[in-house]
Parts: sequence; structure tokens; C-alpha cells
Amino acid sequence: MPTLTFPLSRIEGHAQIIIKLTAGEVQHATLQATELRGFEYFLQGVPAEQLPIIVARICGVCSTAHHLAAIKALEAIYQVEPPPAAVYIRELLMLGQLIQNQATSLFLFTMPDFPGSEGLPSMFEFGGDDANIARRALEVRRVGTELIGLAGGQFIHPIRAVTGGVSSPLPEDGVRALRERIASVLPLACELFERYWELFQGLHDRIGTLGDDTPSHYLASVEEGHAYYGGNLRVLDPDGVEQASFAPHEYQRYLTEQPVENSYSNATLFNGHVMRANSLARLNLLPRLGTPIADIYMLRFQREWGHPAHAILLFDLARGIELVYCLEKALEMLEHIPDGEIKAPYTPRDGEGCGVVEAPRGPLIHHFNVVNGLVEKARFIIPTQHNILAIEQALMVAARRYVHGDRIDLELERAVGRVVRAFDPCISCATH
Amino acid sequence: MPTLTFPLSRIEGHAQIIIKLTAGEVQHATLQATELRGFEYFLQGVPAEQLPIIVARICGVCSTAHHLAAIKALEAIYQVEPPPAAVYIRELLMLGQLIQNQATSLFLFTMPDFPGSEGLPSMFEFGGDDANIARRALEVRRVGTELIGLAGGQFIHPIRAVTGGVSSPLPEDGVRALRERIASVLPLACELFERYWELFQGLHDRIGTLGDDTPSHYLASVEEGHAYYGGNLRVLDPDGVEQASFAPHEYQRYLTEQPVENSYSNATLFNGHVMRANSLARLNLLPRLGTPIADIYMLRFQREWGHPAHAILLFDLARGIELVYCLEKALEMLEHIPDGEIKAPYTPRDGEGCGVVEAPRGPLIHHFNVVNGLVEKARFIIPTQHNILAIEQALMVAARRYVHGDRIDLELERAVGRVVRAFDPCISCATH
Amino acid sequence: MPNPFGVLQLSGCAGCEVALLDAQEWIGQRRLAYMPLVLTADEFPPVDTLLVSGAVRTDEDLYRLRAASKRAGELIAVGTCAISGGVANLGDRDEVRDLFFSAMERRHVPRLLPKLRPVDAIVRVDRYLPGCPPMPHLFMLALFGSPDTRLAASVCIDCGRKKTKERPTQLRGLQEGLPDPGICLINQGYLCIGASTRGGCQAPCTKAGNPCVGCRGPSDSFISRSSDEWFNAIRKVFLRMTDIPSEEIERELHAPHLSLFVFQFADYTVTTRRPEQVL
Amino acid sequence: MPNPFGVLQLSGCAGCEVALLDAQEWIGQRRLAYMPLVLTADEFPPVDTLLVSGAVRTDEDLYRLRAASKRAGELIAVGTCAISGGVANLGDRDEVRDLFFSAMERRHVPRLLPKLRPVDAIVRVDRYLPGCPPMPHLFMLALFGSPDTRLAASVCIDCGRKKTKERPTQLRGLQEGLPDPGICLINQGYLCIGASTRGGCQAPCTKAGNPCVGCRGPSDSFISRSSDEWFNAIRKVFLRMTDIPSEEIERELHAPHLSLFVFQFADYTVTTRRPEQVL
Repeated sequence: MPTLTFPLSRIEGHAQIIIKLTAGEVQHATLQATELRGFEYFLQGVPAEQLPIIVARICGVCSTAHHLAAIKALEAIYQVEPPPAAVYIRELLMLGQLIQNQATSLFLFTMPDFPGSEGLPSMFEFGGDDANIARRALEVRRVGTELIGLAGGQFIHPIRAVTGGVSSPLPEDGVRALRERIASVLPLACELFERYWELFQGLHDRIGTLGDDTPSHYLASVEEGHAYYGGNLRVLDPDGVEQASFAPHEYQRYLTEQPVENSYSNATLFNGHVMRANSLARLNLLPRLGTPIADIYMLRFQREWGHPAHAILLFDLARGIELVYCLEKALEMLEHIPDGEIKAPYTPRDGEGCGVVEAPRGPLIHHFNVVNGLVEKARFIIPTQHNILAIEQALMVAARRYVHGDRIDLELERAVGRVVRAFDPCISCATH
Repeated sequence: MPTLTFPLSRIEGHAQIIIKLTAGEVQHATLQATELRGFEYFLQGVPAEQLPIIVARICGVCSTAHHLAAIKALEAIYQVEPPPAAVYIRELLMLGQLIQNQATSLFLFTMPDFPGSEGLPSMFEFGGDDANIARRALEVRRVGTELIGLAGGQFIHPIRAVTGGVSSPLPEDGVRALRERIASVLPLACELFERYWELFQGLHDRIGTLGDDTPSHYLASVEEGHAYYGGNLRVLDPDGVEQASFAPHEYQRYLTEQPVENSYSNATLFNGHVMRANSLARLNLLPRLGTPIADIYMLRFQREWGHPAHAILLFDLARGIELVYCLEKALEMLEHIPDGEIKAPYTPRDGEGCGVVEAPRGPLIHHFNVVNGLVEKARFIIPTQHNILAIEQALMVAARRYVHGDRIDLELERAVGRVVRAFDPCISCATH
Repeated sequence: MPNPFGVLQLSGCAGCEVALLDAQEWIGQRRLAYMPLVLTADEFPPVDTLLVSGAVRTDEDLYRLRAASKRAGELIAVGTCAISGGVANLGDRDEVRDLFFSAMERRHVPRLLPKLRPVDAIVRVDRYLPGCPPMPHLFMLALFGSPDTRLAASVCIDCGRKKTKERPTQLRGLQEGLPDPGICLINQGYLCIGASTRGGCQAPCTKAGNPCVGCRGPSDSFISRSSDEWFNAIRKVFLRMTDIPSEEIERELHAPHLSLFVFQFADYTVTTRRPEQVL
Repeated sequence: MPNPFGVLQLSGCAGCEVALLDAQEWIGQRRLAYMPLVLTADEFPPVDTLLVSGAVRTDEDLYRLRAASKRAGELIAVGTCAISGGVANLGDRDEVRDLFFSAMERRHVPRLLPKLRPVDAIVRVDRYLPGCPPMPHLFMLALFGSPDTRLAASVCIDCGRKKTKERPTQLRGLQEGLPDPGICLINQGYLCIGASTRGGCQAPCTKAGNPCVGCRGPSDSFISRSSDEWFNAIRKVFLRMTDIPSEEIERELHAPHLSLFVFQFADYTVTTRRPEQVL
């Protein structure tokens, strides 16, 4: 009958784990999101054209994804296609978003969990040969925000993308400078990731598991060579077979959202199934990525863990491969910024529309109804929501591993932290 | 860093235990009272003469104690002495209160904790030779409410006591009938208590402890032959020496009330010391009670556990001895109801006054300021509050017994239940 | 055992629970499946009848009430607090509320709701068992009674004091003087409102010499109407039986100890409560 | 390391925290003692400086803010949400609030407070660091700057676009058309409020062709005054530089994306905030 509450740190936002026991049996394991601002409510009546600015504030970590998803939804309503040169800039923006996020999740959030028998409180506590990890990791991470700053005008809550395109071209000197920065940071990122992989193996040896490895459904909006800009949503079944592919506006036929009693975050189901999104979902959908170094890591990953891979701690490694991929991809794209129109003309109109991007945590859908130029209804289907049930399932696996009838092994505390961080949830987004 | 929350049952009101660990060390153990109505606030401005009716609603379990404490505080303000015949009736009322409460606490609250290795969910689950415990226990318990009904006019939220005395004499047929009822129930109560004692020993054998046995300060307002009507407040120091004795209106010189951050209940300190009230405090102050059967139990108790005794589970046994004492005492008193005036005349006036009774859980003080016939300030010093810090200290002892660095023994769940029930807290009162 | 029932205690004094324990005859006849006061149970189980006592004061009350009501057949609101919020309603004055909330929000505890609510402001209630607390035999009726049980229409009928021709000219204080044991308290100048208060309690208070404060709420005729109409009925009784000025009665009717109970029905809810729902 | 500082994140978007991580130069100079986003720490430790981001939305926010502020030397409110409540203030309309609370009170979670509050409505705030989010170099100033650092007085000064004699006669939509890269956005008919918005941000928005929405709040002259006075100043700029009807400006100034920021100072608190407290 006791309830165990574990506060969470090294994730975005406010949440805690609640595990309920009855007579020494684990009954429930819940990820409780404890914050809420109410975007779906207070956006009612707001002028539609202001959405890209306001909804960026859903999350300071993934503001780029929200900024673009909103713009894409408005473009669906206004029936306007942004020109290729504008899409190119937006893709760079998404790559910046991913670099920033994956570096943060890898080095600031999860890496401190690995060393020794207890892990470290933070990245800043690494010692010995690893003492310079913090500085180097922040260096890699900052390249992501610099890319967002370049492509988005602002490094957080960007503003350069506008309905119909972008508001101005990229400054050439900025492009050149950033190309050099990324080139210098790429080897650093690989070094850090190699060390990450080593420490990860050490953890695996110590705890003897990589967590819940139930074959699962995976959801992502990617295809080979993509830059997280989003397109069709694709679903892999637990055997690794693509089971569905659908356009953003069809999402309601496949995805259902359900309220969670003990949380301010809803959860999403795919046709009634628990599913997973985020890095491992993407790598399970894309056997190769298309950039040289990342694909070497992909081979190593697949040799070691198979394809599709299911153990949840592999989400961590998958993020490292994506970090390398995004750096390579950005470098490649910054070489040839295309010329041409950056904004298409349009006439605002009323209607209903959806926009999707592949955010760091998976497909992010914005869905708006506009009446008389004002938002009548705004709905946000958030990547972290896709993972809520998978997180709780993985928490149950961990809890059952460490609760033994008449006693609780306190490794459980570290285990639930690792489980949650593997999914890198974003609570500001999930609750919005 | 995890927090363990244990819901509580078989106590009066809404509370839970919260135990906080850091790195496998117990940091805090809290009794969190989770309800509140706000009597000290909403009584402001209420006509003083209505207090005895309204404040009874602080608690349906101890309404008799509140009813009388309020009347005694008003009598202190109005400077009126109730006639002896009225005090006699009020004492019977308190004995009814005690019989009802101690029987409930013994048989409904704590006894199910004892059998087997896990205890039972409730008194109704006893089987075998014990299958008739529930019916018999309720029979004993009901005699208490019958006595309240007789002496108080109503069995809960009594009304017969009024400022200056009582509103009517006791009906003679009622007195006679109840005398017979008590006489028939007394042997039943002894039988049940003998069985209780046996099961208690069984528990002791199983868990090897009777809980926190730190020598402590004890607080009670009793003297030999008393009927819980309250007088001076007496304090025993940890060596068993009487350290203070003071009148109700002097309480602020000895007792300080402090808010508890994690609870709606305040806690009281005696000159900065943690203290204990309730049954064991009274027995530690009174080496003999003065009725024949109860004093036989007292001897047995003292032979086994010494005097003063400190282990907290002994509060349970002490309540059993008091149950017997109250039945004997009531029987004795019902034999010769005195004649004479039952109400003294008085003129309501403004002022400040305190009233005390020895409630089941210890001294209950009501303290009022009356201006223009209206309550300007009402303050309630509640017996359960005297025990809050002692409860938390005993919870720490239990938590440290069952938390071992890297694991938690789930006997802790049963242990915290036993600790709290030993003090028989009343949460409605404690929060009021 | 058939027909499990549960008792959900919200914010109150537990007096209703104690009264139910006094009504011990239910033991062996219906299974008590939930009642944390006397029974360790984890989750709220499915029950045929759910008795709810206490008012909705904290967010935990709200949550537990919603959760339990989903698993219950019939729901009976028991006692003044469940029916109207009860004694804590005395705090519903702005100056007291502000003081109260600002002191309490400093603590780290389950939150108080901004306003105290009766049970039927949150969930559907099938029946009402008024009384502060209801007497044990009324609990037995609630658990086993046939729907056409008829109780005494008013406390007067249960009381048995003799009405006289005595017409007092002024009210006596609630605790003033010593009442004559056999004579109607109104004839003695006490503000007794038993004449229009719901009967069935067997009038312990008036029998012991204390005026009825109306804890069982209004008799059938006033249940679905506003408290003003009940006030009017009470005023009329005093007009008929005494020469006490009507203003004096009026003023005293709004005294806190009475307002606890007098507002028990129509005024605290948007739901209309029908006489046949009330025991 | 000396001078420990902590970061307490209340209800917000974590953008301020991300900006602080970008200001990585503090590493090795001051010890970060509390910041759950990147650091596992149990209790809030004593710190010299406490940065608070986000608004007070839940009872947990309230509790954690009170507890942390007791252990902090200087307290700096960081970002729009901490200073004025931020984006969730858009929900402070009755119809939306009711809908919102009735949907959310069904969940079993830490409670939302009835109203969103800025940090200085709860505890004393020593300094304010406005911006949504503040740029990394402003965090460095907050952590290490001397008290007499002077930043650009307005966004205009940071912006560098050329003002012309062009007098537009109507407002262009926020995202309408493609602005000329070198010319003042006001001359092009955009509702840019950079002229009276606090500088120091280096004007990334206007430089990228987007009108300033005022996220740094009013410049010193308006900080202790009501938002109306800021509105007036903005209207005067447009009167001087354009022929756009004043009513049109007026209407647009109350648009949600602006009202997020324009009300940032005087209107959300009973405390007066002085210019010297604001970075």
C-alpha cells in the first residue's frame, strides 16, 4: 500500500515517478507531469497569424519544432507552398534543434548516470581523464544553438520562418563562420560519443540489463536523408514491418489521445497500441542514414543490438548517432545554400489544417481551426505524449525487477531515472 | 531521494506518513494531516454562548471533551462555579467518552495489527476462537456511547452540559438501566483485554521490539481517582520526576505551539522538549488508579515493563487498563448520583478564559477571548498536537530499523501503522 | 455476505461514522467493504451503497469522491457536512476566508479548494440522510429500510413536551436559566425550531432541556424550497405561540449555530432535492 | 568555487535555462549548486544568487519558491514568466479559465492555483532580468556584471536599420510581405515596438526582418509606470513617423503576442519595480 515517489532531475520540466505497491506487489508505475499552462485553452480567440510566435513558447527546448509545425499548419489552411529555398533554411533550423537537443540529452542528462556504481549528480562532476567532458559537451551543444540562431534569427523562440517561407535570407558571413565551427566540432562530438559508448557498456555490465525490451510499435516522420522537417507519419510494427504511413491531416484515424488521471499530460495510442517515438524509433525505421560517419556508427549499433532494436536504454545510443548525423548533414547543407524566392504570396483564409515536424522526441503535430482569422480550436499532439505509455510500461519492468515481495532494492531509484531519461521526455511540451 | 508515502487507516481522520530518504538514509519522517476546516478562523465573531454547541463539531469522536472544555473556558470568563452535582454528571460524561474511545482504539484500531505475521485488515476478519471479538468489542464500546447519551443527552455532540452546570438532571430509570449494562459488560471487557494482551505479546515476540523507548516527558491533567474532568496540567520528566504542575490559564508559559510545514496540524512542545500525552502518560503519572481490577492490571503492567515505561506500543496496553478503570469508576459513580443544585446563576461578561479536560488523548485546552459577547479569538490546544513530535520521533526509529542503505524492508509499512496507532491520533481535532 | 457497502469520509468530524458503529446491528447482514476508520483497504471497491460523510474541502476530497462514486450503486449523502458543507461554512465570510487561506497556503500539504462544497455539487446523490449526526436507527433505515418508511414529521412529534397557553414576551438565551422539564420550550421562551424540523431523531436534545437547533433540516414541505420559507414557518410558530417580537426571532435565526443547519437543503446546491430522497 | 548560485524553474518553457547553458562562460567561475534540469540535487542548498524562471502556477511552484527564497542571498526574476506570469496570462479571461479549471480539476495531480502569479507577488525580488528568453550575455551580466553596466537604452539602438522619410498609411500584418533588409520596419508599415523596448538584446528579431514584440519590456522610463504610458509612447512614435490611424495602432497593441510582454512590468504586481533593479 505504500507509494514511492521519485523526483526527477536531468529531464526537461517538472515530473515525478509514482510507484504504488500492494502487499509487496507493484500495482502502478506512473510518470506524473506536475505542470500545466493550458495552451489549448488560452489560444482560443487568438489571431491565427500570431501562432508561430506564441506557440514557440510552449517549450524553450523545442521551440523551433513548435514554430515550424505551427507555420506548416497555417500553410495547410492558407494553401500555400513555401519555396524550396525557404524549406532549405527551415531544415537547417531543425538540424540545429536536433544538435542542441541530442547533445544536451546525451551529455548533460544521461551520461552522468553511467560511471561507477552510483553515477554522478551532473556532468560537471566528471573527474580524472573525463574532467573536461563538460566544457567540450557544451561546446558541441552550442553549435546547435548557433545554427538555430543563424537559420532562425534567434537561438530560442526563433522568428525567421514565417507563413509562406522565411522573412530574410541567411547572411553569407554567418553561414561561412558556422560551417567552420561545425567542422571543428564534429571530431569533438565523435570523441565524446565514443567515450559515451564505453561508459554505456560499463553500465550494461554492472546492471545486466538495458531495460524493457518488449518488441513495440515505433512512430516517426522520417525517410533516408531527411532533415527532421517531417512528412508522412510512418509506423513500424513490433516485427519491424512498416504497418502504416499517413499524412499529418489523417492522424486522427490512427492516433488517439487519452487523458491520464495522475498527470497533466495526455497519452497517445496507435490503433490502441502502446508505441514509442524518439531516436530509436527513427533508427528502427531507417536502416541507414546517409552520412559517412553516422552510418559507421549505425553498422556498429546494428551488429551489437540487431535491427529493429528494442531495449529502451538504446534510445540513448541512438541519440548519439543522430547527433553525428545532424552535424554531418548540416555541414553538407551549409555548403550549398540555394538561391531563389524565399517567400510565397498567400491570402489568409479560414479553415482547418495540420502541420508536422519530426521534433527531437518524435512527430509533433499542430492542428488548428481558424474562423474569422481567429483560432477556434488548437490541438497539439506532442511527441512525449506518444511515449507516455511506453515509459510507464518500462517503469513497470524496472519496478518489478527491484521490488521483491518484502523489500525494495534501492537501485530502483537509479533505474527509474535511467528509464525516463532514455525517453528524454519534455514535460513543458507534453502538458503545454 | 525517493519519498515513501503510507496512507493510514484505523485512525480518526485523514493523514499519511511521509518518509524521505537520501542515498539510503532516512532524512525525515512526517505525519501529514491532510484535512482542515479552520475553526480558529471561522469562530471569530460568533456569539460566545453558542461555543459549546459549535465546537463539539470539531470532532465526533471526542465531542464530549470539546463540549466540556468550551463550557469550562466560558465559566472561567463568566467567573461561575458549576455546582458539585453538575460536575458529577459531567464526569460521567467524560467516563463515557473514555470508554467509547479506548474500546474503539483497542479493538477496532490496534488489535487487528497483532495476529499472524501480517495482521488483519479489520476487527471483522478475526476467525477461529476469536471470531466473536467484533460483536463483543462493539458491545463494550456501545456502553460508552450509552453513558454519553445518558449523561450528555445525545451520544455524539452532547448538549446536557451548559454554562453554569447542566440543563436537567439524569433520568433515574436511565441510570439504573445503564448500571446494569455496565455491570454485565465489565467481565466481557476484561476477557477481551486478556486476549488483547496475549496477542500483543505474540507481536512483541515476532518483531522483537515495542518501538521507540526513548525516555520522554509526559503530560496529563489527572490525579488518583480522577474522572478525566481535568485540573492542573502535570509534567513528568524522562526520569519519572514531576517537573511542573500548572493551571490551564498558565499553559502559555510551558507549552509552545509550532506550525508543521508538511501538515495542517501544529505541534506542541513542553519548554522546548518533545513530550507525550495519552494513556501511557497518565499511567506514568499515576502509579495506581484506585479501582480493584484496573489496579491488578497496573501491577502486572509495571512488573513487566517498569515504571515509568517508555516503549510506545505500551500506549496500547495502557488504554486497556484505562478501559477497565473507566467501567469500574462509572459503575461506582452511578451508584450514588448526588442530589442538589445542577446549575449556578451567572451573568455573561467579556474577558479571556481557559478550560481544560483530560480527553482520551491527553489534556485538551480551549482558550477564548470574548468581546461584546462575541468570540474575538479562539485557540485550541489539542492533545494529538502534544504527541506530533513524539510520533515523528518514533517514526524515525521505525524507519531506521527497516531501511538498510540499499534496500527497504516492507515490514516498515506495518511498523508505521503500529507507531501511529499507538498514539491514537485524532486528525479532525489536531487540525480543527 | 451480500450487498457490500462503503463509507467514504471527506472533511468532517467522524461523528457520522461513530453513529454508524453504534448501529452495530448491520454486522453479519451487510458486508462493510470500505471504511478506512476501521478497515485497512487499498483501493475503493465496487459497492452497492456508498455512504458519504463530510464536505468537499480539499482536492483529495474531490478526487476520492469522484473515484468512489464511479464504483458505487446508490450514493447516500450522510450528515450536515455532506449535505451542505456543515460547520466550516461559518468561514464563508470574506475577511475570515482571506486570513485563513493566506495562513494555510504557506504549508506544503494537499490543497484546500477555494470554496467548501456539498457532495451533490460534485457527483449525483440518490438519497440524503440528514442529522448531526444521524441517529444509529436512521443508519439502519438507510441500509435496510423499505422506501416507504415514514418517520415522525417533525421533532415536536418526537419530543412530547406539553404545549401551554403561556405566551412569553422575550427570548431566553440558549443556555439561560433552567427549563421546566415537562413544558414546551417555546412556551418557556427558548428559540426551539423543532416544530418544522424533520423528525425521526426521537428528540434527545429537547428531552434533555435543550432547544432543537434543526440538525435534521427542514421537514418535507420545505426541502425543495429556500431557507427563507423555512424561516417564515418558524416565525409563524412563534407568532402563534408567543408575544416575542418578530425581529428578535429573525435576528436569532441567523445565529451561527442555527445557520449551520437551517441552510442545509435548498441553499447550497443547484440540484433540487426532493422530499422522497430524504430519510 | 565561490559564490554558488541556483536556478529554480517554476512553470515555464525552460527557454531561460537553455539560454543560461549557452552562457557557458560561467563554468569554473561560479558554482552551480542547484538546477534540476542538469543537476541531481535533493534539497535546495544555500546560494548567494538565486535565478528564478517561470511563473507561479501550481501549489508546488508556490512551495518551492518560498522554500528556496529563504536559502538565497540575492533573488533575480528571470524572463517574462517570472516577471509577469508570461504566456499563460493569455488564459486570464473568464470563459477560458472556467473551461480550463473544470477540465483540469478532474485529474489527480498537484493543484493549479486559481490565478497565475509573478514571482514578486510571493517573495521579495532584488533584480529583474527580462527577455523571452534573455540572451546569454545578459545572464553573464546578471551573474558577474558590475551594478553600473549600461546597456543600449532601446532595441532601436541595437537594431541599426535606417530610418527614412517614408510614411506608411496602414499597418502590415505581422507576417505580411517581405521586408526590405536595411530600412526601419516602421517605415515599412510593420508594428515594431523596438523604439521604447529595453535594449541590450542586440536586436536579433528586427535584424532578421521581424518586428520587435517587446520581450525585454519597457525601457527604463516606463518600468515603474503603467503599461498605458508605454502604449502612449509607442503611439507617439507612430504618429511622428507614419500616417497610420492611431486607432489601428491602438487595436494592434492589445494583440495577444504583444500583450504577453507589454504588461510585463507595472501591471502585474503590487510592488513597484525600480529601473535600477532591471538589467
